[in-house]
Amino acid sequence: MSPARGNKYMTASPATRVLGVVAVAAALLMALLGLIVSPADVVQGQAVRMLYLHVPSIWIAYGAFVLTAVSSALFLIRSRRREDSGRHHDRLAGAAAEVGVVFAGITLVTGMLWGRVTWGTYWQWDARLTTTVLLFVTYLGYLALRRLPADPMIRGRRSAVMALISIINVPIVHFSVDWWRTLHQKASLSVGRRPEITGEMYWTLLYSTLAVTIVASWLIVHRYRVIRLEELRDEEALNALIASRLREDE
Amino acid sequence: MLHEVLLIALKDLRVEWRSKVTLGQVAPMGLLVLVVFAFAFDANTRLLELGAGGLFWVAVLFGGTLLIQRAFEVETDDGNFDAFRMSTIRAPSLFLGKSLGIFIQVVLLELVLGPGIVLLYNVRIDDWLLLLAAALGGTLAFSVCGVLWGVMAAGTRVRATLLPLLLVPILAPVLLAGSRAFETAFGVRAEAGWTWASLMFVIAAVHAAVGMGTFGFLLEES
Amino acid sequence: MLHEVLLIALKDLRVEWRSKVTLGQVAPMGLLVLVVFAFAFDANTRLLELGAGGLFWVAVLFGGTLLIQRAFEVETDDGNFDAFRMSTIRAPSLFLGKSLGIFIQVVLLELVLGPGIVLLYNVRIDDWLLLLAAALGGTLAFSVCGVLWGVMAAGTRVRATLLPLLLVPILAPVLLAGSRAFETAFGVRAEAGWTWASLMFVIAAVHAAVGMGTFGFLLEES
Amino acid sequence: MSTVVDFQKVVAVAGGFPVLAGLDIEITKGEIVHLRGSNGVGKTSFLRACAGLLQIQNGDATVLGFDLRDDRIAPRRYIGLLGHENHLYKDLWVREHLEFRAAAVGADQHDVEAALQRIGVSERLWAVPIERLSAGQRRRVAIASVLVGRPQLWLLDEPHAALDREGREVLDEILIDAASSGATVVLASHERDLSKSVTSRVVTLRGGRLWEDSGAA
Amino acid sequence: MSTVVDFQKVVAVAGGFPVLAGLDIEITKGEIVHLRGSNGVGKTSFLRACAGLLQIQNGDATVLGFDLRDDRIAPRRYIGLLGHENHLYKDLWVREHLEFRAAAVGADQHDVEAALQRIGVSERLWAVPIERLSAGQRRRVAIASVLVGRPQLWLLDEPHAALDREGREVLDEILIDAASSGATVVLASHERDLSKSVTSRVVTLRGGRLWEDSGAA
Ligand code: HEM
Ligand SMILES: Nc1ncnc2c1ncn2[C@@H]1O[C@H](COP(=O)(O)OP(=O)(O)OP(=O)(O)O)[C@@H](O)[C@H]1O
Ligand SMILES: Nc1ncnc2c1ncn2[C@@H]1O[C@H](COP(=O)(O)OP(=O)(O)OP(=O)(O)O)[C@@H](O)[C@H]1O
Ligand SMILES: [Mg+2]
Ligand SMILES: [Mg+2]
Repeated sequence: MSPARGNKYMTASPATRVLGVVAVAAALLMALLGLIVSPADVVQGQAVRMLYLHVPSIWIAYGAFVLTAVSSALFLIRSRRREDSGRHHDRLAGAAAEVGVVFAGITLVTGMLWGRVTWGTYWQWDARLTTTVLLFVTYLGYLALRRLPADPMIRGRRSAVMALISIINVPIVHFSVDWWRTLHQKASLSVGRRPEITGEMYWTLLYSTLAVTIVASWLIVHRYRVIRLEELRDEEALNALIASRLREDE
Repeated sequence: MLHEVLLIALKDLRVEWRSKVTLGQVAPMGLLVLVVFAFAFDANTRLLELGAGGLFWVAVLFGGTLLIQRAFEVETDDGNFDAFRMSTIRAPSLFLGKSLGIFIQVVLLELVLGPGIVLLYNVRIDDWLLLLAAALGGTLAFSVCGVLWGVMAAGTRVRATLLPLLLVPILAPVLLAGSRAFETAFGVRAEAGWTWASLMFVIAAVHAAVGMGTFGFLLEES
Repeated sequence: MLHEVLLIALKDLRVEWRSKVTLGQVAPMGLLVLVVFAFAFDANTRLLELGAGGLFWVAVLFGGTLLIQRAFEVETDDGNFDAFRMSTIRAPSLFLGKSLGIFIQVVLLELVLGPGIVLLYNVRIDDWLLLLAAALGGTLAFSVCGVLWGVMAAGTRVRATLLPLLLVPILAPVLLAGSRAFETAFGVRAEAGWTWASLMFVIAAVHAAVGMGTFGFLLEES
Repeated sequence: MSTVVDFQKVVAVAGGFPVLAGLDIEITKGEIVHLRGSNGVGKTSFLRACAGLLQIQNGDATVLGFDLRDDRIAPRRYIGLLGHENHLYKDLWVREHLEFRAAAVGADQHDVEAALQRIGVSERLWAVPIERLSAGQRRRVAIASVLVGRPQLWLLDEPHAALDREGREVLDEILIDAASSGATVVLASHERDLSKSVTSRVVTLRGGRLWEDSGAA
Repeated sequence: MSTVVDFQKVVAVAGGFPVLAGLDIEITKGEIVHLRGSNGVGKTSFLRACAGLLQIQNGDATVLGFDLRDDRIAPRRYIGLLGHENHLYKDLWVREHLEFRAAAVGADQHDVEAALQRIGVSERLWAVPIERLSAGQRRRVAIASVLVGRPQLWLLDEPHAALDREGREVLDEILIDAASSGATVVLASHERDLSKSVTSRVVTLRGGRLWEDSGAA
């Protein structure tokens, strides 16, 4: 099994290696900026540094889940045709969802630690927090559904339907602060509005988002690759099994 | 179409009638949940009154999940799902028929649980119309979502436990909306209960559309 | 005897391991139940703190019911119960073995739910010893009652409808006692938590005795 | 003579195992094909693939003129499948069950009684829950459920299992009748002597592939 | 020659129906009895009554020296039962399942492999979940589960169903071996030609009662 089989969707290439290097460098720089360069907050003190992981992570998770939904939609469309059944989109959906779940988890953990410092408790029954945990579990369920043994196309369609329904949770999480009265911060950055945080914090947050995006892309590319390799391995094993079945009639 | 829907629903109800699982097994289970809460907060009737709406929907969710599980157990037993797939009934009708069967059973469950909360939690009903609308919307949403996820989880041995995992996060908004609407109907919350009630109808409609569109290939196992 | 008990319990755990139901699906689902309760109560923190004990046990009941259902589904499937009856293992060992298997799975479930309520409902644990004792007693009582109930419900369809009615009065005291003991352990209730905890051990012991004595003919179907 | 089933180099996978490993087979209208082979060679898998219940991974498969790779749902309405399992709702009464199955395949309700009588389910049992029936009686109800749909293609997985001698004879008659009125029958069975009396062709599988074929009658 | 099964005017009721309606039968040690009769005559019911799984309403029944009306549990440890169903844990692997069954009847773990090999479950399948097996392979595992317990009384309900020809031959050998080493075998089957080669006696039931008996060998 050689990765260099020249398959259209194999992803090992110089470009991804560069991406990996860039991701590491960006993460290091992000740590530097977030922990040392940016100032402590007037109200929150050092705890504010959690922001640089907490917020970009969930944004990336949103992005990943949207990617999952879009890929799923494409898969549903493409899988109607026999040739080029769109497996590529299914793999991408799976890889993106896995990475999204990881980053949503990071937001939850950092948020809980942060809450412990600023609110004095790990958890509050706040709409934002509750909806976030529901988002997290929904995608855990999505991943569980993907793991059920089934024909790849059937499984792909099934999980695609779930991905399309689940995406509704993203806007719910995002707008929960507006729809319900919450303890949690309202949106501080949004298009067409003056940012409420300033200076180094603002730029550090923007930069962190970029860095996390790079890391997440690298992860998605590699999860995709691993999924593809697993498929190739399974195909190989299947071919060996077919061959051995043919040998049954000696 | 309507004929096919009724055929499926009637078959499910007949199986239920012959085995009497809903009324005999699930309803007592739901009542147990209510009783336990009554115990847990015995000192504070006010709290119970406040929480009654939520408790009702938690009990419905709990019992309803068992019902959906059973509705699909009947199909996976003895390879019945294959016969289902081989029938000439169109997938949307199957979906609606199963949903209708579940809907009726959940309504029966609610007819037991409703008086339950009235008696145990001492609630007063201010707005009957809202109450009925919310119950209808919530039950519709529950049935439709339940069947959609039920078929996704069916066909695997682990279905019994994967189902709740998939179902609960999807149903959380229904639960929330149902609770809020009931609380308004009980007069313990001033908020717009009708908005919440309509939300449930929207959820039901969306899932019904998705279910009718996709049930055909969701039914396939391999 | 011990050898037989372990044999049965290990078999059940192995079936679970192959299908990875407890940790993979029931536990997350239990957590969701906790979240959903909070939703239903509209995040009334004080209420949640007061009710945490009760909510924990309701979540255990919910998840544990699924586990018991599955443990007996595995046996009724493909006529396995007959092979069970034909084996040389004595009925009390069967009973204890099944209970042990359920017990271990419920403990796993509680290991997820426990941190869950501590983090989510913001409870403080005043009395660890009482907490552990109550958890142990409640889990024992639940497993033993659950298996006793499960085997009766598994036997025939006719009896299945009657037995949950019996289970309600049996499990309600366990839930009540568990909630009270936990509340004392959480420092939100001054009452004698140890009395409640010991009550659960008594319930467990009584049901274990009844189960060991009667399992032999409860296993018989006709 | 039109082709009803046409499989070419069909590979089908279940649970990561190639249950069909390059099967070639062609069945024409009106045949009664006896499918044979040791346990686990892929008879059940072949029947399920014909019914569109098992996805085809590779190769070409056409059933009743439908290409299974494009649409494996459409041909189902013309197919009657009897598996190793009976596909019965155990809680329902015999008659209720059959009425439901008849309605579900768009058959006439009047055929229900005729089918039950034909296959020899005595009237005494019509209002008995299926759960209470003996193995052979259940099998008969299952066969009646297929019969009532008047399928064009019968896929039967060991239909004789559990049937008594009289039941076997009746079933054979039913199959011969069906074939002579233009239906096609494929039945998997381990019974040897079956071949001579009823079936027009014997096909033996081995290792997920065709091994021996007595050829069309 | 000692009597293994002795039924006298046995009546047994299931679901309000007299599945055994005054059955008289006596089976002695070392016999291989072929139980016959149309569907629903009570073969399964008789086997289940022998195993103590079906309560006896009336009449006298003794199995392996135990009076079933006093104790229907005690004889079970000497009995191996194979029903229409296979009694398999579908989630377990073949080997795991058999190891459990062996332990549950107090058999030696070393016999497990021997039993699987004897009945012809190929080693490739030992670590495959039972759910994935074909019908005949499952039946073999079920037979191995009985075999491993070395019962004194074998009660087999259509043991040949789903088995291929080689499997049937192996099973027949196993039964002959068992009988010659002092065990008793009762098998229900609809197959005609079975009688001559293996079985020492043919008993035909009808309407829950004895109808014909070829007599002890
Ligand atoms: C487990 C607990 C928490 C969770 C699950 C959580 C979740 C989230 C989510 C989902 C967002 C993204 C909002 C969006 O859609 O743009 C967010 C943003 C944010 N969170 Fe948290 N959070 C938690 C705790 C906290 C705490 C304790 C603080 C600080 C007191 C905090 C401060 C912020 C801030 C400042 C933002 C950026 C808001 C914006 O600019 O949009 N979070 N959080
Ligand atoms: N995961 C797996 N690993 C190994 N073998 C598998 C797996 N899944 C399926 N199989 C094999 O696939 C085959 C399925 O065959 P199928 O059920 O079609 O046989 P069959 O011809 O109907 O046999 P029978 O006569 O016993 O009914 C079996 O040999 C089974 O062991
Ligand atoms: N409630 C009932 N009403 C009518 N008949 C019943 C009822 N319960 C059981 N029976 C009948 O009891 C009989 C049980 O027979 P049993 O299962 O022993 O038959 P069998 O000889 O094993 O048949 P087979 O060859 O089909 O396996 C069947 O005829 C069944 O219809
Ligand atoms: Mg087969
Ligand atoms: Mg029988």
